[in-house]
Amino acid sequence: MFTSFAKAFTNLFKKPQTIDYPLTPIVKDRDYRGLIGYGEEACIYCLKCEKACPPGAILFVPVENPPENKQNKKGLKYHYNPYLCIYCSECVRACPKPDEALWQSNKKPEVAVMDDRVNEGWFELEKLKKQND
Amino acid sequence: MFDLKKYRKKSPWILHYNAGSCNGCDIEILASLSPKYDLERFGVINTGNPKQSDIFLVTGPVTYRSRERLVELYTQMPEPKVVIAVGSCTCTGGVFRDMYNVEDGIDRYIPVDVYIAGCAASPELIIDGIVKALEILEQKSKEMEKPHKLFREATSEGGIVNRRHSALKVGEIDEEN
Amino acid sequence: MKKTINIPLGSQHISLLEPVRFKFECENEKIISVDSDVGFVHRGIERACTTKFKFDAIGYVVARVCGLCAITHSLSYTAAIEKLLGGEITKKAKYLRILLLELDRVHSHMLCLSHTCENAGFEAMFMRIMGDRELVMEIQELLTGNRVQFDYINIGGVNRDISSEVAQKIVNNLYEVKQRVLGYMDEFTNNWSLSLKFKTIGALSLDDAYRLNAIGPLARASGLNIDVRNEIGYLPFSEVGFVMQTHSEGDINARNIVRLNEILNSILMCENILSGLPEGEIFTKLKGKPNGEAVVRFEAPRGELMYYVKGNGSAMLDRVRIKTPTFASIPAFSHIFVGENYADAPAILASFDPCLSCTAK
Amino acid sequence: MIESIFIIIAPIIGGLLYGFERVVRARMQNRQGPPLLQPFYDMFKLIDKQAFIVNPYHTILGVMHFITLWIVVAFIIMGQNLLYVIFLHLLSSIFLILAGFSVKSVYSHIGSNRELLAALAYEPILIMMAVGFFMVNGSFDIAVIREHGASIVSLFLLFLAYLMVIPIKLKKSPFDATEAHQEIVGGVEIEFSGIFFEFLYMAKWLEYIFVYLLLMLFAGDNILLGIGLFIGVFLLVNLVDNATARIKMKHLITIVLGLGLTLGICNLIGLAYV
Amino acid sequence: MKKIKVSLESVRDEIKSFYDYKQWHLLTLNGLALAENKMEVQWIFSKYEAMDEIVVYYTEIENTETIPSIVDMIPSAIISQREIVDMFGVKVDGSEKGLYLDEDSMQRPLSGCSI
Repeated sequence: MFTSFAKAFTNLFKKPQTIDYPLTPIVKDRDYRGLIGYGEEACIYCLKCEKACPPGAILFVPVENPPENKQNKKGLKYHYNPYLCIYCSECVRACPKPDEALWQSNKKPEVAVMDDRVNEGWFELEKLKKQND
Repeated sequence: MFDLKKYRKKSPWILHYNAGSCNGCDIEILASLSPKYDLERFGVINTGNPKQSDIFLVTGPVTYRSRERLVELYTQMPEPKVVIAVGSCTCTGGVFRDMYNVEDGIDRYIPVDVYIAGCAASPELIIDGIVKALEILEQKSKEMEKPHKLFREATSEGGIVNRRHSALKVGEIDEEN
Repeated sequence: MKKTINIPLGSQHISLLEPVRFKFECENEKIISVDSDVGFVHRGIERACTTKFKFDAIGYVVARVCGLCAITHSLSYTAAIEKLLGGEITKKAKYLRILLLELDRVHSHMLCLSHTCENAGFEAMFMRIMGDRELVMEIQELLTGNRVQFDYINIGGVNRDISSEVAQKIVNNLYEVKQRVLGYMDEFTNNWSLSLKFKTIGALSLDDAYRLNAIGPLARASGLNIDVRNEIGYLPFSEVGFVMQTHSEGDINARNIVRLNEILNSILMCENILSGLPEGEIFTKLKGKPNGEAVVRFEAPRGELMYYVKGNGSAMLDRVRIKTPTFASIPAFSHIFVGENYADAPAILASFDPCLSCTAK
Repeated sequence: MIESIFIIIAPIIGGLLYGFERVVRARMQNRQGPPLLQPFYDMFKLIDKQAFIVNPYHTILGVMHFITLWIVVAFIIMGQNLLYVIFLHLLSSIFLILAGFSVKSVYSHIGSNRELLAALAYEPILIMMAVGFFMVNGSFDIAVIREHGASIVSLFLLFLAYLMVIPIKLKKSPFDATEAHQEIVGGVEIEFSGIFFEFLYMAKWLEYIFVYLLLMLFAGDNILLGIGLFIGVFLLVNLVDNATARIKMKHLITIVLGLGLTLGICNLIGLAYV
Repeated sequence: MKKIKVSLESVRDEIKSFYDYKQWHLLTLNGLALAENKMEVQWIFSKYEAMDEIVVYYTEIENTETIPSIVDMIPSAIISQREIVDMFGVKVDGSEKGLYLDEDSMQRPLSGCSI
């Protein structure tokens, strides 16, 4: 009891442990598992990442004007939902060309608001995907 | 009288409910109250009482049993209030998407204002989300969720009823909608 | 007129991290019977493991059963699959697995201790332990890239190697944590108000621990020698200096002391691992599809975790049965509550370190 | 004139004190803590918030609790009879307890029960304190007590007993079982919301003023000693708050009644015969 | 892991003669769907302070049969039994539905059929 009594008293004159976060940003370690990066030019559209992703946060959905890429025979476009991703980096391990086509950056995900429609939008994409299968 | 609205963002009291998450985000909420991140510097108090809270922090993909309690807590909170979905599974169902006892994300049940990604959402992201929520809290009207208002809002152009049927944003960055 | 009052605790309550509902029937704050509902977090992971996911992704799914013992879940699952595939992983991978397992135990026990203090109304101690816990979280983030969900273990080894700077940082931080933990030890044994709150409260006798099949720190605080680390040969726990910690009182204080001793023991194990880390690969590729059945047990921070995995030679498994520590302890919990004061109920509950998301899966 | 100004700004001073205390407590816990004016931000926000009324008696009793407390503080500042002050303060507590019983919530009922038991524990000490002041100063009037010299030496044991009352009134560890956030989520305040919770929140500030004004009576006309007592006790209460857990109602009553009452009686006997 | 096959009628007697509460503890009850209407029930025990000594008693039943309860011998079995009732939709003596699913729920998530 008296040690914590004394500790409380000395803490009064110490600099608090608190970091001033929103004002001074936290520097993330190089190996921090953040957002998944995607290089459209290097992608070979093998869809291994889509199959490997446990929650299904990567979808290749056919669109009208697909990105120009010789490997892209079915006219697919890469979609990634950071609000569904569980950041396990299984897709990166599944990717045959990691670091060029798919990589894990150390950027933290941004905050979304209601208008971003993170959930409903993804439902529509999934529906689209199912229709095409 | 001077504008009381601006004080909303200086004193957000939070209510935390776990609607079936894996605990990861819950312990990170506790960690963000701890000395290193110290949410109290924004005036945050963890009240645990819905009647005195402004920000509703929800974790978890909403299991079958917890949904009633979730809506009950939401309705018990006085206006203006902000709902934050903490973590991937709260936003969209995450890894629990399509499991039989889980609804995919809490926005199936209550309107969510801020989505925090991450599995588990780190205290840093939770602070980001709360800072964002404070802006929204300041804009919100005190009378917002009175039934007639709600109805008018929902059926208006750009309201939640119309928006549900229109096109989407996430993942379609270069889409005109 | 009815003589008793029903006091509900949960499903949303400030002293609870998770939704669980207790209904205490109280006679003037003294609990005479307790009724619990633990199914709030049921998500259906066991079914999803056999219908939705392939066997190599399940390691990441079962980690989301529980955020606090995530590493034990994925470790148990991968160990079961490795048993079925019949491969042997390298010694370095085994050591790194123990390292993370023990780091997880340290942070989980610290969380439990701080939460117990908070529920006993000791906010300063809560802040103190949570502040020091950041030291452990930091090194976990450095080692695995994430603070809570590590996703470090995969089938055949571990995902990342450990660099010498990270190893040095771990040693430094753990040394610091050790000093702090010794400070808590003093506080938990000597603080007068904590002794009023913790000593002789929520006690479980040794015979009851046997009878109710209590596990984990709950049983060890009652003097029951059950620690799965002592009972499995899969990972070399005794090689790195594992010693079982027991206590005889069985009350909240005993559980706290057991946890503190386990933290110290875990830190010792981590230091031993880092000083004698073998050279070699961290990953061996295991081929084939799981076939047959396997039972694997590990010691999660809360006690014994069991996985029963049955494969049929295809990518989909037949059955994944997860028996989690809290699930097995619920009869013991209900037994302890009876006869206690409602004012102690939150602290007793926190001292069990319950993990309902484990329980309901 | 000065008195009436003091009476009007008493809640503001209390709020400042409360805000300062929150900063001090945060610093003692090694963190940065909220801004000094945080209680006022909270207050303005609560005014701005939608309020739910459970039943009219509940809200009115809550408001009455605040008003009576303000009158109590006014009486002390005006130098009225100490016995009036103590009984009026008891009345304000009773309002709060009745408010707690008037709703259905179980937590509120437990909170009221505990509040009642706590009142039972500290009220005898307050009354004995009044008797002690009467025996030293020859009057129950606070104005007379204030003009008299410092009575802390002759009332030292009562002063110690009063130190035990302070944490109960300010809801501080180890004697904060009446509020007990982790057990009963604030007890009696649980059903208040919006502007009505605001009254309870401000009553908490007035409680600070009440407690510390009574404390300063021990210093009599010696203002420096009074300020010293205030700072010392303020620090002591916060340090103890940060070094102890919340003890149970049973222990609270045994300690406060057993120890406090003994100290008080010893002091009174000493005053009567020595 | 030692697997011992028992019949549904004799399982109580077998466990009674085998279970010594100071030596063994019940890990869990486990169910395993074999076919649409058939399942395997396992009682898994492990020994205190022994290297990987696990004993599994198992029996195959139809989903319409009632599994006898062992709660009177091993009180902690109650929660596993309730889980089996929930997950497989079978009957166990003295255990009602409603641990995870609703009391009136028709779901049998692990019984092999679709929900």
